Amino acid sequence: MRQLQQFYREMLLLRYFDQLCRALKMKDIIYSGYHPYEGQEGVAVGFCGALKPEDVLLSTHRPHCHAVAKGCSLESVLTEMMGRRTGCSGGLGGAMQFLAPENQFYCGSVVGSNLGLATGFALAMKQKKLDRICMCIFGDGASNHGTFHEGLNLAAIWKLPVVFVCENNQFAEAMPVQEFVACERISMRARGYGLEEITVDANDVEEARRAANEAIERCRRGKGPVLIEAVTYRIQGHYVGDPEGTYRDRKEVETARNKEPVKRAREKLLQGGVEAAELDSIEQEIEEELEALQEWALKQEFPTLEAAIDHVGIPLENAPEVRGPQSLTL
Amino acid sequence: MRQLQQFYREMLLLRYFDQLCRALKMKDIIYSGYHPYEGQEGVAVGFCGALKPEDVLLSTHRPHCHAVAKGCSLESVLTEMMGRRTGCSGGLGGAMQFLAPENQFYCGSVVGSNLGLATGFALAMKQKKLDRICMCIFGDGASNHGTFHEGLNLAAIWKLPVVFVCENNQFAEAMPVQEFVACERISMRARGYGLEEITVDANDVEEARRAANEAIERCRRGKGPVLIEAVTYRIQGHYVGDPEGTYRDRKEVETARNKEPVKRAREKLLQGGVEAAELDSIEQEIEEELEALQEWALKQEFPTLEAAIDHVGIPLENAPEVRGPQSLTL
Amino acid sequence: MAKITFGEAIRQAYEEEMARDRDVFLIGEDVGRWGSLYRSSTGLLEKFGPDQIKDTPISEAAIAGCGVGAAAMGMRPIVEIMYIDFITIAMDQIVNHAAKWRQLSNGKVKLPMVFKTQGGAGRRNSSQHSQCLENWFVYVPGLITVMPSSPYDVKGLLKSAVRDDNPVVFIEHKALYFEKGEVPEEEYLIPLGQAEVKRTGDDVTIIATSWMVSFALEAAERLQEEGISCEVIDPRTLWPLDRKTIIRSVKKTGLCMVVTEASAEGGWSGEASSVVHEHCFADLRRPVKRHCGMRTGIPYGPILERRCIPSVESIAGAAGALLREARGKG
Amino acid sequence: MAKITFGEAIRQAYEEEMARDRDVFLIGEDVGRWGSLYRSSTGLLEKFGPDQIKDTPISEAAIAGCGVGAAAMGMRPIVEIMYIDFITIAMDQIVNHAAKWRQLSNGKVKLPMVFKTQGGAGRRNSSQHSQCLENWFVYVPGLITVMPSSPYDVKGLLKSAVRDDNPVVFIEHKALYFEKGEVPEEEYLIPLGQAEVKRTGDDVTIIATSWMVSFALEAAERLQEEGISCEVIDPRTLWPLDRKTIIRSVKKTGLCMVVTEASAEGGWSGEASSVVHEHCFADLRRPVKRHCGMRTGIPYGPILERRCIPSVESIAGAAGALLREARGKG
Ligand SMILES: Cc1ncc(C[n+]2csc(CCOP(=O)(O)OP(=O)(O)O)c2C)c(N)n1
Ligand SMILES: Cc1ncc(C[n+]2csc(CCOP(=O)(O)OP(=O)(O)O)c2C)c(N)n1
Ligand SMILES: [Mg+2]
Ligand SMILES: [Mg+2]
Repeated sequence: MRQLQQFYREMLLLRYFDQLCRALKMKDIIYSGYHPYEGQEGVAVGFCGALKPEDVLLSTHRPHCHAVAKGCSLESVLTEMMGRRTGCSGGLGGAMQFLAPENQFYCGSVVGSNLGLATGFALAMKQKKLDRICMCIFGDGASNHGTFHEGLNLAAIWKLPVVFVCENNQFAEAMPVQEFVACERISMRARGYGLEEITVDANDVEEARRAANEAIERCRRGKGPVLIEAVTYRIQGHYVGDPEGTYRDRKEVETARNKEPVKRAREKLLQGGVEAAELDSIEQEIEEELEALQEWALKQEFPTLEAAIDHVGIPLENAPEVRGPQSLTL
Repeated sequence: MRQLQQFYREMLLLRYFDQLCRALKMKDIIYSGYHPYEGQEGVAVGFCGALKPEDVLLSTHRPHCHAVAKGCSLESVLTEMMGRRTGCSGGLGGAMQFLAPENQFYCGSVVGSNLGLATGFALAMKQKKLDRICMCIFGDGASNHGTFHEGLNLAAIWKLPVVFVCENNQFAEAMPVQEFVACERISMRARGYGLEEITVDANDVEEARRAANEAIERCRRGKGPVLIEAVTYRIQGHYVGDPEGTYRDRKEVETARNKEPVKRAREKLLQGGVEAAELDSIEQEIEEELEALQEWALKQEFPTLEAAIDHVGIPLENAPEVRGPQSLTL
Repeated sequence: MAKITFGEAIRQAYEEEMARDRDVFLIGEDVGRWGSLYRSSTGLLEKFGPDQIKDTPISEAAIAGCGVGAAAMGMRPIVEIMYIDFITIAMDQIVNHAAKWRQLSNGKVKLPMVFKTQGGAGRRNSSQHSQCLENWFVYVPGLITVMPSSPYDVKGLLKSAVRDDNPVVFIEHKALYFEKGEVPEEEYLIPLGQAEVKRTGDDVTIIATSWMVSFALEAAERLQEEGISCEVIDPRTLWPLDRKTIIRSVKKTGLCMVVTEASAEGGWSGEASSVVHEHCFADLRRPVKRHCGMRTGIPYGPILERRCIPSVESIAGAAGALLREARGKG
Repeated sequence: MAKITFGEAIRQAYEEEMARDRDVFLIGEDVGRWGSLYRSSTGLLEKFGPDQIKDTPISEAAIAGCGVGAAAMGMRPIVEIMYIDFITIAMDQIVNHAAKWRQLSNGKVKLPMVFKTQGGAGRRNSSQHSQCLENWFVYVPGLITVMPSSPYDVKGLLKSAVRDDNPVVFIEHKALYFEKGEVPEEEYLIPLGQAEVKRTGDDVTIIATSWMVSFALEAAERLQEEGISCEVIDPRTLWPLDRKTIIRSVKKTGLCMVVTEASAEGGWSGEASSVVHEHCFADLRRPVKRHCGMRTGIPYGPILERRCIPSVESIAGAAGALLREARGKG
């Protein structure tokens, strides 16, 4: 129960954090496409939360909860999404792509690319004989991308320490997984890479964590990659305000709400004898934490253009002209 | 026996045709990279030969025997490889990439691309309700390419009439299949697309043809794509004169010679009571045919540059300047 | 005339072309149910059904390949790549196949197809969703490249692109979809390869593309107040380029500035500038100026992204400076 | 000084850098067993073992991604893409990740890596194996683009590229691998971003790249006999461009011609031409001439491919004509 309660707290934090972000998006304080995470917290906490600080996590265009679960501070993630200097990428990356090497966290907004990138991180770990592993998390939609195939094959033939987690939230934008993925379960693709078929109900956070630990352990022992299909459900639209009615029934969403991981964990805790009041106080703590966070975040400054483009100026000692905005000057 | 004898004749023709091409390559009359086909004739005759004239075949960088088995004339294929006007692509394509739409034959020298292209041919067939199918043939090496995954998934979800044939000749250049493909048999990848696992010994041309017919039949009935792994062996180097010693033992090749499809067919025919003299006369006929072919081919003319680049000049009625070699003029 | 949005103009073009010719079909991610990201195909799935409006998995390489195959079979696919940033995944199909097949088949295969995508900044989406990559396609023999800048233009050009027998890369701008402009009720076409003089003037020729056209027009308005008269030309088709219209203008004004959102180095502005120098050298009072985006990834957020690319102010400033230099020196 | 081939110079660069720094590794198709297609890594697998020399499956996207990931972990990968035509498959990894991560991480992630490939005609391989795509990379902020033209240059530049902390696209030419040139025994580096005046002269500046440098030098030899003195400049690094060396030369000669194998339209020749016009307008007696390959796919065979690209004769002819025009008019 103690562990579950901890998971519950972590999931609830992500739930509220996501809500806060959605509100900020509605107010146009988060500027770009923003992809809500409600209902998928079992994956972030179960899988991303299972990594050690030195392990690497490669995430997606829906990264904010993965990032927090990996250990990035709420401050650094939120202000990144708000484009502020205190963001983990100095506010230059935004809500879909930022890199936080200090937390071994990387994400990007091109679906599927991270499966190839992951092999490189893992290759370096293996060759340098580091006791670290790489987790690569991607969606059901990404599992139709060529890089899924190439990345898994490469990791498998080289026995690289990668845990590939397919976060199957049932949709890729408006595309229902069962219409666009040609096999019944995504894990059925494992056989093509000499791997076991593993599907877990990631709305059960304990089961998710068990599966994560097992996979991570396997990788650490040098047994090569693992592919896990983590089944969950995307309760919100693909983005805030997407034309949801075109692709799913509200009823389906209501059903899903009954199975979502936060609710399930709460019920289990209550059944296990934890007091409702105790859980409520967790809730309150989180609400307060996030309120303070928001207040602080709104005060943070934006990056300067000079700083932003400095990192593209290839610093070549002998280059006569290293940066060349042709006629636009600072 | 009658059918096998016909297969034998067809395979023998390809064997000698390939030999002729190799000789021409050595004499620098075929100019580009040339990829020999010896030992794989069971695939060309068994699979490509099973198609109807109106069916489409998409082949690879090792296309010449596929093309002939599909119905392209020896003349058009040979002179294409020799860069002559009478070649199926007017001599502009060469030994690795040429298009013969009149024979519904297409090939190209980028490994793996044809798995995507095939879905388009098949989609058109399906939407236009044509009673035609598409066969897409590719190597064991190509099965590690992202397009393998994307092409198969697309064909499967749309139930497109494509027979995907993986011609597993054990090598991709110097890469032995077992080191670079993460599963034991390439057909094990079928499950990831909701398909059956089918592996055939394509050095048994009769078995190959049986499997081809079954797959083609399935596609014609609208049951969607089929993936078949056709196992064979590449007896020559990847190209004429490759550093073979770096990646395989000569002994391995000698063993393979005992199992190659032409030899096997001949033995079976003899066992079945066909006279050796009859088979020898087939051989002689083919030799004579190819001698005449070569003599004719060497007399054919080269294309002009004007004709070659004409097809790139985008013919836009209103474009003030449709072709623009900046200062190089004809 | 009715004022409609850029997105609606696209939708009308689709609708008209799809009704006229049932071989025209749209294929891409969420072009159906969702009606495309920026609603440019809303309602078309209901109207034309899934044969003409095809939602696909996230498989850019296969989708593009599928388009090429279908076009070779005589259909007229419009392949939508959601963001030009993802066209990076389909370059093999576009460059090695679509652009090459007409020549590789000695003119026998036509590829009547459109690769439709959108690029540029303006939606605060950071560097992986804001690129200007148009010059890649100008650079590839065998492709036509179009960049419309208004509702009127996008409709007329898209219809022409669909009817053209060559592969056309059609690049919209994400900042334009909700811009309104006059579009006649009656059907019309705009020929590919024709520039338009969007505003006549005597002092400076400004060549601007895509989003930058409206900026340039507004800058011209402002300069008019200072007594400077600008001629603004939108090439509309980047290749084949309507050199005549450009040359005629520069011969008149004697001064030229090229404005692109893309950075100058390696970009199309260099092509335009070279063409002007080559043909108007004696008429030019000052060298052609390239006024372009900075050489940087687009940083996140509304402020920095705008500061990296030309603005009305910067264009007016640069054009004014050019004229003053010329007067000072000339 | 010893005369060695271009391929051997590459091999030496690999050998020295890999011995110096065990984090340097080469990854690509058949770079190990085969020692690369043109033998530029022969013997290195034996010497450095499979950690530093990694043979891969045919998975260009994953290989490039693997390089990016490994570089982010502090290794120094050299990713070999066998033909530049296949770099089309790895563009997402190069453009959306390698070029972007330094900025996207606010400068925290460095990517010390080289994408090494080869392009151009000269081996009669037709249009899918003969392209010049260098300007794509010049066009992408965040990348360095290098094109060496001699054994001396390739060795010195490759060593610098390996040591640079930015992603470098390093493009060799297939026609050069067996060309010989003097290379000192002692170690040396050639800084990126430095052009070289390959021949001094007073009448015309010829800027030539890659294979075209030797053509231009020979053309200059011939023109010398007619009393015309050419200065030949090889930029070596296309971006960042050593403008100083070019400008100094054109200010002296007053005439400039840019020679590339790539066709002019959309190509790097436009960039070079623009830079010269922008900086030397007053000194130029005639506009910069672009003498470039035709806008066409490269047709098959030895005759036509040579006729599509500049030759010694055509360069000499064009440079001579430029001078005569200037004399006639100037
Ligand atoms: C290569 C690529 N294609 C398309 C997109 C547009 N896009 C963004 S998110 C998304 C859906 C991704 O679905 P999935 O992988 O299941 O992840 P989820 O959004 O469900 O988390 C798409 C198509 C993209 N970002 N990258
Ligand atoms: C995309 C791509 N990568 C690399 C190559 C270089 N190449 C040509 S043939 C070949 C091996 C192909 O192996 P396989 O698919 O098994 O076909 P096989 O040669 O055995 O017929 C390679 C790597 C290529 N042509 N295209
Ligand atoms: Mg999903
Ligand atoms: Mg093979």
